Amino acid sequence: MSHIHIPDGVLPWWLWLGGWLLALGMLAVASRMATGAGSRRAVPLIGAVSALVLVSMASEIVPLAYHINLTVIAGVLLGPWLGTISAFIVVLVLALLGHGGATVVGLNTLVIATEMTLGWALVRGGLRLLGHTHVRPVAAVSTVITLAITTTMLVGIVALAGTGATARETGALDAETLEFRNPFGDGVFTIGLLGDGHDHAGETEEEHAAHADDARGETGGLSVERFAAVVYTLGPFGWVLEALVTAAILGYVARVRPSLVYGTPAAEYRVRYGDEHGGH
Amino acid sequence: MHEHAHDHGPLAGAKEVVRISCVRHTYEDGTSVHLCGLDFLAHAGARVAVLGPNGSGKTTMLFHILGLLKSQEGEVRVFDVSPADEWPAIRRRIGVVLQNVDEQLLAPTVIDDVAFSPRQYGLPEAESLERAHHALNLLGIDHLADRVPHNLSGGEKRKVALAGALVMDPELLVLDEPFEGLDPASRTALLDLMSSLARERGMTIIMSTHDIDTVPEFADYAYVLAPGGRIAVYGTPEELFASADVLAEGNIKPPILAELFARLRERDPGAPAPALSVSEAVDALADWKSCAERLP
Amino acid sequence: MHEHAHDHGPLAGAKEVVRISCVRHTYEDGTSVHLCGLDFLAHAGARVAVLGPNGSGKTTMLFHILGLLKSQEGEVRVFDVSPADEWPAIRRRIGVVLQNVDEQLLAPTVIDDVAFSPRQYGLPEAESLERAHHALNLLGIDHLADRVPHNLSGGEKRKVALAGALVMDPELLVLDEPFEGLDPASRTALLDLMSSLARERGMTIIMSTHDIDTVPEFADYAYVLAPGGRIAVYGTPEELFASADVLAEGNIKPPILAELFARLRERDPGAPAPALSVSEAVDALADWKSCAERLP
Amino acid sequence: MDITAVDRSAVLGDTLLHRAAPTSKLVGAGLLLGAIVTVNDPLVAAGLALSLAGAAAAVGLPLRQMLPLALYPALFAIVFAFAAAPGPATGALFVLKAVTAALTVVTLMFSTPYPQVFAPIQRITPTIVGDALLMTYRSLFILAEKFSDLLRAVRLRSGVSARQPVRAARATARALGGLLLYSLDLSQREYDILRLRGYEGGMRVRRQVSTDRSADVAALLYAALILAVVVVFRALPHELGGYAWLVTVVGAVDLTTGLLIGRRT
Ligand SMILES: Nc1ncnc2c1ncn2[C@@H]1O[C@H](COP(=O)(O)OP(=O)(O)OP(=O)(O)O)[C@@H](O)[C@H]1O
Ligand SMILES: Nc1ncnc2c1ncn2[C@@H]1O[C@H](COP(=O)(O)OP(=O)(O)OP(=O)(O)O)[C@@H](O)[C@H]1O
Ligand SMILES: [Mg+2]
Ligand SMILES: [Mg+2]
Repeated sequence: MSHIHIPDGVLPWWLWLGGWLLALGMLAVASRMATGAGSRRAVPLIGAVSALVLVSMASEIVPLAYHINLTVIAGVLLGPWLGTISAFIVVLVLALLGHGGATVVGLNTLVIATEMTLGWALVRGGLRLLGHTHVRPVAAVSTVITLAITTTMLVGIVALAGTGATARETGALDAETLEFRNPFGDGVFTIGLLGDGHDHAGETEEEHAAHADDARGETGGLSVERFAAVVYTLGPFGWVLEALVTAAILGYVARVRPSLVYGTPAAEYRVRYGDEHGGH
Repeated sequence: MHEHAHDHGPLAGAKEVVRISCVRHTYEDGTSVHLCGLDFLAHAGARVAVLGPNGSGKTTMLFHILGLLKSQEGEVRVFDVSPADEWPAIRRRIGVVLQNVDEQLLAPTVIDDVAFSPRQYGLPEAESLERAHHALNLLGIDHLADRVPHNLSGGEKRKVALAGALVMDPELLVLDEPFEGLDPASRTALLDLMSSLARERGMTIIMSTHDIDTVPEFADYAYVLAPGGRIAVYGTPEELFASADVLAEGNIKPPILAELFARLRERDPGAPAPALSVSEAVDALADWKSCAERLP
Repeated sequence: MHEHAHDHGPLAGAKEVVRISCVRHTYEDGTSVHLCGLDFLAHAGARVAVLGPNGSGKTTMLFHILGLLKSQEGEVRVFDVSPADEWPAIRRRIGVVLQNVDEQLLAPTVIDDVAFSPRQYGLPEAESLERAHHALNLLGIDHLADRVPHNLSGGEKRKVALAGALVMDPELLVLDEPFEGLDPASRTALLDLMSSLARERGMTIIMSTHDIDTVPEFADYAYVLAPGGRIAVYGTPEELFASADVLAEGNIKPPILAELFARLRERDPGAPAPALSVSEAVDALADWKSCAERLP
Repeated sequence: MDITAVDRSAVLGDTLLHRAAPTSKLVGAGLLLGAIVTVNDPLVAAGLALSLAGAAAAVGLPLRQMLPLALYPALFAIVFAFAAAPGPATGALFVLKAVTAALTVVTLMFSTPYPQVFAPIQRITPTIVGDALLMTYRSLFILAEKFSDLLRAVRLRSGVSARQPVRAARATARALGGLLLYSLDLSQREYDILRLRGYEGGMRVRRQVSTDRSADVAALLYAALILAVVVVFRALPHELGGYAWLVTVVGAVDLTTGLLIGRRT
């Protein structure tokens, strides 16, 4: 999940406030575009998709200690404008349920909205390029690229914050993966990344990093480079899992309800609210 | 324009509230419903029953009246406008109970649910609540006011949905199988309620149902859909249940009393004409017998 | 142990399949259902109807039989085990149709849905499909095989759910208001199907219903719940519908024919005894009349 | 995320907080969030968290159901603290802030029906956003319900056998695919029904008034008091820093009394 679980009151105020302002600006534009497009039929669509994203974020896949996001799927089904609205709602409801800080709603919205929009653009573009028969591979590749890019964005935010690091749970760096039963955490990190030869069994890489910090005293922070290294090494595991899920679900939807994936307006004559006057 | 006329009975000359002419709807998966044949008409103050086998298109037809589906062919007029295009103009005048009531209950408590419409229409809170309580009272479910709708039994849910439909005192009431899941006593109560609403407030009521035995008591007239959506038969209950072949078209079994009298007449041509309510039937049978006693 | 005995009729000595003794369930919101009074019993091969007003606890009782609710007091035995505790041991022997069938359909197409159980039980794919098609055929809905279940009409969904319940050839069939939403022709067909299942395969069928008119034809015996869950009355349909006060306890209106004959008798004590099917009624009335003709 | 439990408590509960006007509760929650943003001493933050839990218990809210929701963010905060905090004290502060903030919103949601919380949000957001927020919440219920239906149906119609995990996984996948489409259609229908029943964007809810003036006063006073304590400690770090443990002790006393009172009622 591209959702920063930074507690309230930790980031510098200008950063989260700036996040709020940017997010509200985007929201205003998105609402105008969505309403302008004349389809308030969008509302139930946003509702259903946001709910799915919320539920998937709250349910852990048991043996893997990972949860899927469905953000790319949401992006494909919703498009950029509705996606932005959905991102805001997902983050807001999570915050209302105590899951994620209230002050960082703005920043979180920016990240998730970007993820949905990117996912939408890549999948649509890929399908246009490769044709409709390649939904699954296109979805998988787009997911990996999207997550890689939003991860980079997060590293950027961390750098801006200047506090050193933040726990960004994209892919395998998700906090739930970082729980003390990460199947592949120790090995990769102890040897590959930090390689200081200590026995760190039972610790996660973050704990590990923290110990390193402590050694350097309270003023030091995890460097942006190391944070990035951690994220880019562990991330791909999560990205691949997410890609598999996304491919499977989009493949299914494309088969039974193609209009949702390919974007041809549904050939049904259900009334679109908001189009009542001067509609078709 | 249509082959049947409503020029008899107390409704002669009444205003048309609903008209459906040869509407076709094709669902996304390709299933097509073609509501053609006769025109469907509902007049102000009339109680109209819609009959027909499963999957014939009753719900589809009611959805057109509610503007939830837009016709691809043909015309739908409700209060002289097209409901799909101009729903906001007429929705305050229409109350609805859908077939699957689970989908219809929205609010966290029963009283909030029933008060939902008046609140949305901006009535003052006190009036909204009063209306809601009155509606609950009409249906005899005051005691459910503070329950969570989701936790109610099947029949209780349907009564709550009915209260929500009646709360704004609509001119047109659209009911999709309202008797489903109601116990017999509640059925009778609902039938009485509908009769009095139609009589006293001139409410127009359109109801789809499979409960044939309620039709004679409920309906001023009825339409029968054949599979595929064709509006095959129109008539008053008496006309409808008098002829077996008409009913066969709609795959309908006549009410028990109609059948009983038909079979009696097969045996004895002197048997009385079909009665449609138990008290009529008792009178008719007693007459029949006593006339036999008196004959010799 | 219980006040009534099943020692008459063809079921004398049959094995007990279900027994419910004084079960109490309190829902999370505090609503309490106390299924006490008589014991509820269902014997192998019997068709048992459960009647009672809305909210009396019929669904709650069936949920106990299905092990979906656990009794806080009293005892439930199904095939001699406690269903809440040992459901896996007996689930293959039980088929179910819930009141709200939407809750029950879970696969993307109708045929997948009906084939769900056999596939889960590990039957070979070919056999699973064959069973599924056979079940669809029993219900007369072969043509729906490739549709998406949640796009079907209300009655169609119920038939699919019924097919899914029959596909594993269960020994016990539990049906919560199976006639709701079925058209009359389908009702008759389902009644016939249930009779033949009970007769030919010895299937035990427990059905809750509000459709009183189907009870005489369907049930070997019936239980009537009073509000609050009390199991108030037990009897064969004939016993049940013979006495008006018994029915009043369960807030039940007798079937039309029973009412007709009762009213006839009020007028004329010489009128025939209540008949419960149309053909019996025709015979009885014809007799009654002709005897009158012959008298003088 | 047991959303039905939240809803049940919000609608059916009858605690002092339930009786306060939603506006008071929203303002109170805002004040508390302000305190959480301001606090910079872990001992004060600990006192705040303990006291809040005590208050929830005292009025009789179902603390046992609330704690999992409130503690969930602690998981993430711990990770964040390990990664970013310069030292253990700051780390503890981060975790305490997360838990206290979560406890605040969860207390709000457990004592206030969601339409009451959403109505003010709908008033300040664009129509389509407010609409979609409402539909999302409704859809959450639909999904939760549909999901438990699904589990029940699977149990009734076979049960997933542990001996055949592949078969079980395939069936689950099929079911989930169906669930997606089903929820899309159902949301559409739900929205139709909202419109049929008079919804025009913007939930109009009963202006829930306070049924107990003292409840409003208590909630607001409590939140204001906490904010004041936090601000004082923040403003005078050198003078008061040494006494921060007192706040923790007071919080602990609050919690103990709260639990005792809660048990009594
Ligand atoms: N959403 C949908 N998508 C596809 N087909 C549909 C949909 N809804 C209904 N249908 C089909 O349209 C036809 C008419 O359905 P409708 O629900 O109008 O029937 P009905 O007369 O109300 O039946 P019932 O008595 O069972 O409620 C049926 O064949 C049904 O399968
Ligand atoms: N999940 C639930 N939570 C709380 N109360 C419930 C729940 N389900 C049912 N009840 C209540 O329990 C009582 C019995 O309900 P039940 O569904 O068993 O009735 P029923 O006889 O099946 O009624 P109907 O004929 O309307 O289907 C009712 O008062 C109902 O409101
Ligand atoms: Mg229908
Ligand atoms: Mg029931």
